[in-house]
Amino acid sequence: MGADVILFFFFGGLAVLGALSLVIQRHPIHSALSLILVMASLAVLYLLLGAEFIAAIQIIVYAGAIMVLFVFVIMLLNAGEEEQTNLSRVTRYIGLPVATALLAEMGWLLYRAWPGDVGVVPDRLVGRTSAVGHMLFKEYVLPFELTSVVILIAIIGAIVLAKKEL
Amino acid sequence: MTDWIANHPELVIAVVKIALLLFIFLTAIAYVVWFERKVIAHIQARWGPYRVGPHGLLQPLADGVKFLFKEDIIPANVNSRFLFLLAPFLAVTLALLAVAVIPFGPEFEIFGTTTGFYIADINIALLFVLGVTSLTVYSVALAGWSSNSKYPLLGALRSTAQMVSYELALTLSVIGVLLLAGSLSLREIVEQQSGRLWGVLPNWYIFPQFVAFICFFISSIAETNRAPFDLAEAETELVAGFHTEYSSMKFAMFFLAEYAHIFTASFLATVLFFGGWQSPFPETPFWQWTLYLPAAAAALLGLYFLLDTFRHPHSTLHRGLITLVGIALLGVGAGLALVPPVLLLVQGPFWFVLKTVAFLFVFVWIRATLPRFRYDQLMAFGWKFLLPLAVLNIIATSLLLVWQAN
Amino acid sequence: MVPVSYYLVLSAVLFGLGVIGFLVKRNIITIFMCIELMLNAVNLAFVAFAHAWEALSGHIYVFFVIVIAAAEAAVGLAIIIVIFRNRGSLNVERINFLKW
Amino acid sequence: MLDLVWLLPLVPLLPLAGAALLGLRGRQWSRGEVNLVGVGSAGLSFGAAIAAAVTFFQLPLTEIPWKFDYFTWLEAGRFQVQASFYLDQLSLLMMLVVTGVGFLIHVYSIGYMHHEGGYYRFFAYLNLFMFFMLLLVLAGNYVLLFVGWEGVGLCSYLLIGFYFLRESASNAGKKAFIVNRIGDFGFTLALLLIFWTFGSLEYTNVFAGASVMPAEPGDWSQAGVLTAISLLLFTGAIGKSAQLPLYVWLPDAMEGPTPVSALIHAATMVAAGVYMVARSNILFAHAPFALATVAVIGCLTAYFPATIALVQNDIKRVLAYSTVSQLGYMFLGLGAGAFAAGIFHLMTHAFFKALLFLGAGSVIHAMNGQQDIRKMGGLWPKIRATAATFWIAALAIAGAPLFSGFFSKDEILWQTFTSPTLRIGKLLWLLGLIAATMTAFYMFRLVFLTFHGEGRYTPETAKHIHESPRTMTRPLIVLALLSVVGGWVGIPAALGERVHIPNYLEHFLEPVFAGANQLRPAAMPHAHSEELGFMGLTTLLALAGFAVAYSFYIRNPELANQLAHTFRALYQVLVNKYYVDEIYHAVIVRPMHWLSDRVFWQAFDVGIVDGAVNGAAARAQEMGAWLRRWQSGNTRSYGTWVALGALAALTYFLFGQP
Repeated sequence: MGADVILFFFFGGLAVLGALSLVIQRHPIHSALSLILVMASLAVLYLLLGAEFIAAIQIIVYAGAIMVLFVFVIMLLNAGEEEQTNLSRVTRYIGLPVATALLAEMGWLLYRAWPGDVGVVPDRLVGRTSAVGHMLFKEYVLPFELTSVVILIAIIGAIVLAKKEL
Repeated sequence: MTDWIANHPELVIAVVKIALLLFIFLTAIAYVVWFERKVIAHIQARWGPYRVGPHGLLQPLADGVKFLFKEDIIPANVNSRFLFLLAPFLAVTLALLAVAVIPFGPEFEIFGTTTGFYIADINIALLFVLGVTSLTVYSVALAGWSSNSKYPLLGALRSTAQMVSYELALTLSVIGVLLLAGSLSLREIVEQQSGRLWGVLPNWYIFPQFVAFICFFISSIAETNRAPFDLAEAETELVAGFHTEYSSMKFAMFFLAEYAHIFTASFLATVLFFGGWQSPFPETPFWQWTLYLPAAAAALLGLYFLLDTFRHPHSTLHRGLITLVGIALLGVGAGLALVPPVLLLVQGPFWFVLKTVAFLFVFVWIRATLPRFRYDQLMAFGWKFLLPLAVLNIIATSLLLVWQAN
Repeated sequence: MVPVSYYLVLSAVLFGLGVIGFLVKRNIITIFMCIELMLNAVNLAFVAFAHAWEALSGHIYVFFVIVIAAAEAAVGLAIIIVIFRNRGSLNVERINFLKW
Repeated sequence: MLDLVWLLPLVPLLPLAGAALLGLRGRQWSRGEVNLVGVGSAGLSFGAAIAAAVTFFQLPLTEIPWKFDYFTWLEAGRFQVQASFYLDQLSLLMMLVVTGVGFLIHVYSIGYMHHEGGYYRFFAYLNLFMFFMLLLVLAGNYVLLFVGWEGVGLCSYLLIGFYFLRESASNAGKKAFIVNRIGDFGFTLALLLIFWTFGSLEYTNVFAGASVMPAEPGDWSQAGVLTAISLLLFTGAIGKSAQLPLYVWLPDAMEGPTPVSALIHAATMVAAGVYMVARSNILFAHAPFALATVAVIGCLTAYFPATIALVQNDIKRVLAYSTVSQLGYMFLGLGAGAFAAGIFHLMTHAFFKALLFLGAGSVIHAMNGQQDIRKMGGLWPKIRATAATFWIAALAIAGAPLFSGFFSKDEILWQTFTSPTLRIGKLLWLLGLIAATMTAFYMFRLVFLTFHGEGRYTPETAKHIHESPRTMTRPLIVLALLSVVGGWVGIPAALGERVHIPNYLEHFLEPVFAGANQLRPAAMPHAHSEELGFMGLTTLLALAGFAVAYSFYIRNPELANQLAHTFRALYQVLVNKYYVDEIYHAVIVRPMHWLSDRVFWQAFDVGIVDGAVNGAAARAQEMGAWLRRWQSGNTRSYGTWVALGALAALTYFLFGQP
């Protein structure tokens, strides 16, 4: 049993735990922290999968920027415990069974589709940063530029929305 | 078990290195505090710490002891005890984490395995550092929020916003260096900076990337929440900012973290712009004598101490201590001079430390000199000046590279 | 040596938990976070596939997903702030203007 | 170099431009400017028409009829309509008549409308009418002709209702419009049928197609499509040209200003039907039955309105009925197959009937709006110019020798008598003869009651009586001249031989009706002496009518009243115009009213249409109410649905596929 297996199960378990606590926690900030935990452990898994660049931006962008934004907003609105209302009967009676069924089916489908023989080679560095860079700026340069436009729009939208008086 | 260890010497070395580094680093931090107080005092024409030990050299110890024995208060109605406690630990952990990838010197052979003056040499070291620094925001935010008190909250909001916005400038200013080095590994970046620029100057990125360095340095000051960007703990407005409610060791941890960040910033500046462990002098035979500089430095320091024993009125205890230290330093200098391999080994760290200390001094110097920003000024400066500057630098650099390529 | 399918199942589990969270939670911010969780699960799947087929494009997609997630977070949170300002509540069950 | 391609469009477009200018800007203009634009455009158009005529005469015979497609107006599969102009002798003649008479009447209107409100509006309508009429005349296909056809209808409606504040006026306008609809319905069907038969509506194609078809038998039981087409076209003509049984709108149309009556309801528009039938002569020639129908209708129309005209007392109404009966003559001529004669009469009639109306207008003008001839009399010395020209016109229409009406009417009667196609030609001829006599009678009755005998007007009117201004009298004189000499272009051969004047008009129109004339079996030979005899007869009868009128209304005016007393019933019938309006009202209008009110509105519209509409709305509402329960506005519920969908999709992938 190699180190990678241990790492996988440790951080995979951590991720699952984080996701669970994200769902279970009543307070948004706890949920946010659990989500950060999930992301961090996912970053480790990315490293195991040889995606160092993705791992890095997972931390920098997701954990370091997006989630900061979440925490920031939670603090700003000083959001307290979420109140327990049950106005949606649909969700109450259909929702959870459906979701669990979905979970099970997906798991099984993926498992069935990917028998265990395809293994993860620990030292197969697929996502070397330079390689990603080359691909990004050669084949995917147009989408890349488009994302910049998307971000610009997002910035403007955010400003317009958050501005107190227009 | 033992043979397993024997089969994996790198693990042993790693553990040893970690322990060593932690010890040195923490001590260093403690003494940086002393250093800062001293420098500021002298800038303000004071003596600064003087009582505890000669020249207050034992002050850090005293402070540490004091922190340890203070009552550990947790305010009654914190939002969440867990987070309230988590915040300082997070701060320290992240602060120390960043140091793991800093190369203090070149690789060398020991016990038949090559290793270097670093804990880990990963090929995305820079991204790692940036990631870790980006996470430090949480400690501040959580501390401020969980204290459930207005000053911390405001301070936390401020510094969160500030760190997030200056992180952009920081990252972008680094990219210029990356373009030149073509690598994310700090070690490679340093090695890229070997050689000469036009024969005379050391080939450090400070020269081609001067603008980037300015951006980097300013924004790293902002990142570390230090003067003149220390609005998060602006005493006049917010008491002590996000850690107002913290006391004793928890407060000490924030303290620690802050200085650790100063170190990290200095390290990065050294590595990225000042050729890391590389000596400023060429390796031509004429400059061979510069190899003895470390020895000379140690020796001179020892001599200074010995001289000091007579210069100033000291208690006997102090006098004794100083003499011992002086003699020890002299011995070190002599030893270095006499044992060439050790001398060679020390070269890298010596220069690295020298450069770092210079940066630390600049940090302190700035704090002692400049007044504090107003918040809007801070934001405007970050977004409207530094960020565009960094972007322009990137554009210019890439254009330059393209031009060189053909 | 860990089979790729493990990673896939993990991502499925995370995704499912995201869905459940989306349905269970009332706080709009938390729901938003659940969405992020789902995105992350998908990313994991992408990376796993990329590893299995040594196809870098998987990473590119993850990159784009992250970028879009960032933009989405910016706008979404701005919207949330506005909603809170107008309704004084973050409970989605109280935010049903859509109905009329 | 004058070229029809650009010259001909000017003729209709100038009045259109005038109408547009007047309609859009006229309100702000002074009368002078309105005259300049309104009358000027008409005059320019007349000039253009003359220029066009000149160029036309220079064309080599091979290029006649001249046709030019300006652009494709409509296109839908096989259905294609060109915006094309078609100029041959017939349309040339019509164009000249329309522009010429139109111009004169424009000039006349300056004086007549001087005191009226809506001055610019009047001229705008008049110009618009000119445009549509010319479009009708010059059209190169039936669709364009139909456009003009409807356009003149519109203008006539607008002008009849010119004094729209008077209810009778607006009613009259509506009546004209609605009655015309009936005819136009037939016309539309005719167009459809034509397209169905010939696959095109361009004159050239239609006529070409028709000329190669065999003539259809006269017996209606075996009549073919051409007969149907012709009859339907003629229905349109009945409506437009006020033939039996749709003539009722024309007398009421007299509610409009007198110049309008002159231009539209005497000279040009009502003649459109005649023109159209003549234009389609080739079709009619192939459908003897239709031709016979035309003749019969025409003859009856010539006869009955004449009888009504005998006893009318409104000066304009008398003229209106006489117009109807004269139109009847024209159709009689066409029906007899003598298209040239019909057109000839159209032309002369245009002259003298316009003259009569304008004269009447002048009289009314003098009498300060008084129209009842019983309150006139002895105006002769006061308004000489008007009286003189009116006399000339009366002589012309009554068929006094050497006057224009004499030739044209005789031509028609003679052609009817000798027509080889009409089986009942003799009978029709007889009726026509009687009608002619009556014409003479009522015309002179009108003249005498108006201008002679002692004045029966009130003193205050007396003070007002005066001769009309030059702008009114000049056109009268010109028209008088035309009514005298207008007939000399068509002197019948019988007479012409003796004075060595050929029948110019007939030769001129020869090519137009060539195709039709070929089909006509040669008329049974008649000695010219015979024809001369007939002329003498008609002259005598006209003279008789004159004499009777004289004895009644000059010698001893009581005689008329005694006569009216003895034949009270007949008199009443005539005065009430055979109660036609009442009959129509009872037979058509009231049932229609009931139908519309009860069935179409209350039953169909309210019940079914509204029911359907409201029902649809209600269903939609219910469905919306039902769907709304899904639209809970609760994000979590929506999420549930999404998840359900995802589950379904996944399940399909898992189990759905083989």
